Amino acid sequence: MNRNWKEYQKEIADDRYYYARSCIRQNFFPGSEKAFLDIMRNDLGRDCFDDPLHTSCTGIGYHADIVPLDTIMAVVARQFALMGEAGYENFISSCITSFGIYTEILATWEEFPETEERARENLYKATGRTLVKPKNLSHTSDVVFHHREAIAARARHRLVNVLTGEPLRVVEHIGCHYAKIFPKSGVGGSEFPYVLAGMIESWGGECVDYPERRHCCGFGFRNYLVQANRGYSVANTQKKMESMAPYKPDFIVANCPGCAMFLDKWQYTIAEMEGTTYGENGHGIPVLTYEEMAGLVLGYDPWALGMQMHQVDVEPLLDKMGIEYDPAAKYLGMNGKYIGQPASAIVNCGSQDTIYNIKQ
Amino acid sequence: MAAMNFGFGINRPRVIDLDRNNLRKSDEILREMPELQTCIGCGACTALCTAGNLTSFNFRRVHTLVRRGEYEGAYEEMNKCMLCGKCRLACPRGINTRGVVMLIKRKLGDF
Amino acid sequence: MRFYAPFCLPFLIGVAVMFSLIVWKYVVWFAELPRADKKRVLYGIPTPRTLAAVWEVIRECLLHRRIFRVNPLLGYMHMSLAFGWFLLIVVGWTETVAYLGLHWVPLQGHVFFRYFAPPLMLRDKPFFDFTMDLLLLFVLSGVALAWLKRFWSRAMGMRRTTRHVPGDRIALSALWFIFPARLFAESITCGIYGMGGFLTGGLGALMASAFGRSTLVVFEQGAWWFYSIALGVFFVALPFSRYMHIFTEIPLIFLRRYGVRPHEKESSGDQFQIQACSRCGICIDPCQLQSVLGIDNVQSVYFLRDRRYGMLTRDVAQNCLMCGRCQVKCPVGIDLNTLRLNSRDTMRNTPDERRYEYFAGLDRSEGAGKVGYFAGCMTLLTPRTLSAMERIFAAAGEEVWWADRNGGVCCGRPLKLSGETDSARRMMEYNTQLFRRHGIRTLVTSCPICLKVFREEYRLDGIRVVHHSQYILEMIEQGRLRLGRGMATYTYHDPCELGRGSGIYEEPRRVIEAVGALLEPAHTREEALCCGSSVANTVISDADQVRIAESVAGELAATGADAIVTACPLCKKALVRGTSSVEVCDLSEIVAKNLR
Amino acid sequence: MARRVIIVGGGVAGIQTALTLSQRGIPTLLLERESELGGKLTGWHKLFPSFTPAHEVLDELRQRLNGSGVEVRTQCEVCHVERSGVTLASGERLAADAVVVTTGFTLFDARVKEEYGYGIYDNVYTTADIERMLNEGRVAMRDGSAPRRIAFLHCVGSRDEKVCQHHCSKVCCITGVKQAMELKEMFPEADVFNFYMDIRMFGPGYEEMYRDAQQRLNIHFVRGRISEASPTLDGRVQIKAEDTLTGRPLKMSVDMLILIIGMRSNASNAVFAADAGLQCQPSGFLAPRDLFLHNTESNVGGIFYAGAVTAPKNIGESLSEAVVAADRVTEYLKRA
Repeated sequence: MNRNWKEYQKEIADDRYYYARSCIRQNFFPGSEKAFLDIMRNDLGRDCFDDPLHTSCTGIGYHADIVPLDTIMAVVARQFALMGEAGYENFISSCITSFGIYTEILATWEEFPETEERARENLYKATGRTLVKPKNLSHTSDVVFHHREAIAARARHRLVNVLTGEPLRVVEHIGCHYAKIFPKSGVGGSEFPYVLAGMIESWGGECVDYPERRHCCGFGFRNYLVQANRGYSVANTQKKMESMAPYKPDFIVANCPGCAMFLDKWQYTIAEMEGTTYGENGHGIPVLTYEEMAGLVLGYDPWALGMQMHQVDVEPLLDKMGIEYDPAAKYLGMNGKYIGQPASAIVNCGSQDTIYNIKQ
Repeated sequence: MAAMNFGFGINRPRVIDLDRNNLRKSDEILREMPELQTCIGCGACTALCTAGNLTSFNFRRVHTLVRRGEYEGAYEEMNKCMLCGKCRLACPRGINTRGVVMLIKRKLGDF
Repeated sequence: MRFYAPFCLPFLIGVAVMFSLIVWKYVVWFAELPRADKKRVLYGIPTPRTLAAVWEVIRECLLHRRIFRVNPLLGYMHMSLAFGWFLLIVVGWTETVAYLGLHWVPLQGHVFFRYFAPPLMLRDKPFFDFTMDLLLLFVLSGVALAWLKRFWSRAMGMRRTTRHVPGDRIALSALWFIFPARLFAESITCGIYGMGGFLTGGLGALMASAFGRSTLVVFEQGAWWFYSIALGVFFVALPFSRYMHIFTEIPLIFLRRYGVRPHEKESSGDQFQIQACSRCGICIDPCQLQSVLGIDNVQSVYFLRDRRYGMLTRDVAQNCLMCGRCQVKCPVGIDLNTLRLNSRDTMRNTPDERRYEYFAGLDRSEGAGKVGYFAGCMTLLTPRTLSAMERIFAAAGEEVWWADRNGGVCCGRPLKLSGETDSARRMMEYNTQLFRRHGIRTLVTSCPICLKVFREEYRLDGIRVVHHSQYILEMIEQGRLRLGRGMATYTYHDPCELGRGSGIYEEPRRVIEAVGALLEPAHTREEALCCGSSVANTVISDADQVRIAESVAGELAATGADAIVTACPLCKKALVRGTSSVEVCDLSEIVAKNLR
Repeated sequence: MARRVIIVGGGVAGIQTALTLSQRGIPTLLLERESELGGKLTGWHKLFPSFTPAHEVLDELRQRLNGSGVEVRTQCEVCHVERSGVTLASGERLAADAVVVTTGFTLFDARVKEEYGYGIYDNVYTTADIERMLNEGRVAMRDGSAPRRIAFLHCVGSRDEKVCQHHCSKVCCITGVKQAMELKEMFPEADVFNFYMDIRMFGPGYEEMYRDAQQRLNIHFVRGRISEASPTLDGRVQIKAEDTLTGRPLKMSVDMLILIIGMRSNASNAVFAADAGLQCQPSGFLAPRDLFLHNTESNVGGIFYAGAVTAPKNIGESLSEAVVAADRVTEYLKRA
């Protein structure tokens, strides 16, 4: 099966990144954002400026019809202005939805110059800053993809099942706002996005191409926020799970805050509501963010990456990859303080049937 | 373990899944009345349907769904038909529409 | 004097079996009759209807007068067999009494009297010899015609005859051998003893001279055995075969006279009708499914046969236009349509309380007036009829309540015709309440299908139900409608449900005469053809309907009339498809056109 | 020297134009890019609506051409066309008094409709592939087994602004129905589904063929455009569409997804147009002077058109247009 993703090449900056954090990912996966900065700075020696002045992109509000277009344009203009003032030209956003927002607004400015003037004027009136446009806009997964060979060179573990030597079967899920709105803005276009597949293949894993591969995970703001729509959100994840199950994937990797979160958490909801579980051991398929995957490959401590917060236990995956970890120290926080343990359930992050006694 | 109630249900997919649907009954119907397959969905029958303009009954839609293996509720819907025969006069493909109603009710009666 | 010979045994067994079976059947059927029908019979017996029934039995069971109307030769054949055999028995019986006086003679004595006569050495009575031989000849002529009909049925005015089941074939051939066997047996005995009339004596003498008495003696026993076996086989086969008709037509005539009729639900009374069918096949030729489409397994003869032997399939029951053409022709007068209807009811009726809940509180009628106009679902598809009726009502100065101009609930007959009688009942109740609520005195409809069900099934006492042809005629006679008589010539197609179904033949014709010249087609009034698009048939395809319509329209156009007029929207829709040369219009249209 | 006509393109239109001109004693040079004459006809198996074998028509045309004295040069591609002559790829320049452009059409490249996965998934074919397989006498899935469920998708590369093909190619509908019937007769056990937006049965006998396909062969016609195809575990293709007549989404996996591809204008049309100042239609097909009295003449005197170069046509229409073109050329040469 050959993929013609090569036609969708995308120019990704090599260094000096202005890093825009994600409001959701700081809460769902703080470990991932920290891991990204650690990998960039320590492992790859790249300059990532984590500017305390920058804010979130108000994407949730914009998509939930609370934040009008002009407001979000002003906020984005301020972000770019901060980047300019900090002396950076390469803007990277940690969240897919933000990346979609930034791409959309840059395209709107491109298409309708008068909106750019309005944004420039609003920015100046509100903050006195002058609008600057980034030379290169990329998503953090693009950056990791860009440096995937460098990471592969430093890899301490491969995405390979150490017992059988087989490459791990990985399902990659790309956030819709990454390339479905502007196909040219994604590596590999919208049909066959290659940004995560590239990482997986260079780190020894094997991509799984299942029919519902491009189907949305159901995260959509208005879907999971409003209880009346929540059933629709779970139905999407269930559809994807049903479609990928026959392929027996070892884990799922996603590059968007919502997908990684909900593909993981909805497995618990589906198990509780309908009793159906996926994955070989019937306890679900672990879901990782690409930073966690990169971290594991580079030998970071899983608990430091925050993987104990995942709904689906990651221990089986770690064993497959042959990663050393202290299962008992699962719930000891950074400074060794016991952070509590969730109740047991079919799909949960408290490994109730493991033999280790969890250190309190 | 009783299913947890989180205050919402998981939406059932509305998709017509031809992998899962059992087309045996629909094939039986089509074997007995092959002309039904020539329906081009013009809706002339539904437009002048006596029962159709009093309720939501849509003959064209019900027999198309049955031909796709969606038998759920087809019998109750077809029961709304008064068999008055107007649709048979309108069908541009000359389908024996009244025969179709009776055939579907017979085949799906015990569904 | 002993009237016993070994060869009588088959005959006696046959008679015993036949009578016991027939009596048992009649008793069972009568016992299972619903109470109301039993009461009708008991109250009917002491009335003149019984005499009328007896006269009808003679007229029909013996003389087969209705078959004469179909074809005289065919009529003669049946009469000769039935009446001839009856006389043979009666005269044979008087002959034995004449010879032996009134004391008791066993049954076989009467039947085989010729065999037992010689030992009595009685003086022969030329009168009886002659009449017996004459009657035998009379019956034999019928048998000869029967053989002829089997090979050349057209001579008897029948293009098609019934394809018989094996059982009937056995009984048929047995019947055909009875009288030749009798002739042969009697001739031998007469030849031996030199007696007998012109036929048996003559033949006997001929054989005696040809073969000599001694050989005849050898053959005598064999001949009488053959005759007795033929009789025995026929009698045993009779209760199971078409010849059950011989006996069953008699109680049928009496029950019919007393008003016992089949109705929408099957009952044991139907058995009298079903088993009175002699499967003569006269109902095959009039059936257009057979003559035009070549469908030859659904005609009434096969329907009744399948129903009697419990092998009735859905396709046979449903595949019938129920136009009534065969019912008009049926010499036994069986109520074919109603039997077909209650078969369908048994097959498809599924009572369902929740059905048609959506009728509740529904009223899409319009206008107000003492005269209600229920156009009919089909008429809504012939707007020219609707607008014509509107102009006619206006011209007549009639205040009309439009029952179903914006659509409404169907009259229920199409659903009833398909067999779902209980659900159809719910429609009828809805419409009845609708008519009552609007307090109409007269209900006019343009659709004969609705007319028939309003009259027969609806309980609309106090409301006069008329077809628009009748209404227009009334208006003309009351002078409320003035029509100019144009030069146009019209030919009229009798809709089945209006003509045969409701007996309305004259009114449409007199209305047409009021506006133009009327030319009658070849088949008209009771014999009128069916347009082929009847709602009673849900089996034949659209193309089949067109082929029937073409044959009917062809015959109508052959009259050379300027336009074909009919009084049913369905017939109009069908005939329009059947002809491209002649204009087809509804009665109301030509009236509206000639309003002054 | 007697006047000479060059005909660019040796398809059915080119051959017929050459034949008619040579019957009128006009020396004609027929240039064909491929190694053999016949154009697209060489790729077809049976022709709608009568299922006539394509080689019958082809052999007849070739046989007539051999006996006609028309000079034919194959394997030479024309890259420039002017009123006075043509220039070949080899650089050779050929003078002529009139030029007839009969270069026909190009089949739409189904790979452009990426979401259907042509050239990516195993069991996605185009009608051209199927005709080729039918010609080779064996139609089967990629792994050689017989398909049990086949889906046809109408309007691939026609009436689709996403691929800038706004026009309707009109002959692909009937081709789809024809192939559906051929496959159903070849695999009676299989279920055949045709997904369509509108069925356009424009020619004589086409509607009857469509009805026959429905009634006799029980081919399911689903009104709804397949939006997406993806491979399943066992190498089949899962397709998604909406059954618009019931308003419900529909999903199924099929053994073979066959894309009914339309006709696209040739890339050479634009080049010829630039060379000789010819007008093009928005769809890229060359524009005749007008669609009525001069429908085989270009807007430049001396250059004529015939066949599918100006618009999608079936073989019958192309042949008759060829005769008209030849007639116009004769008239033109007489006047010039």
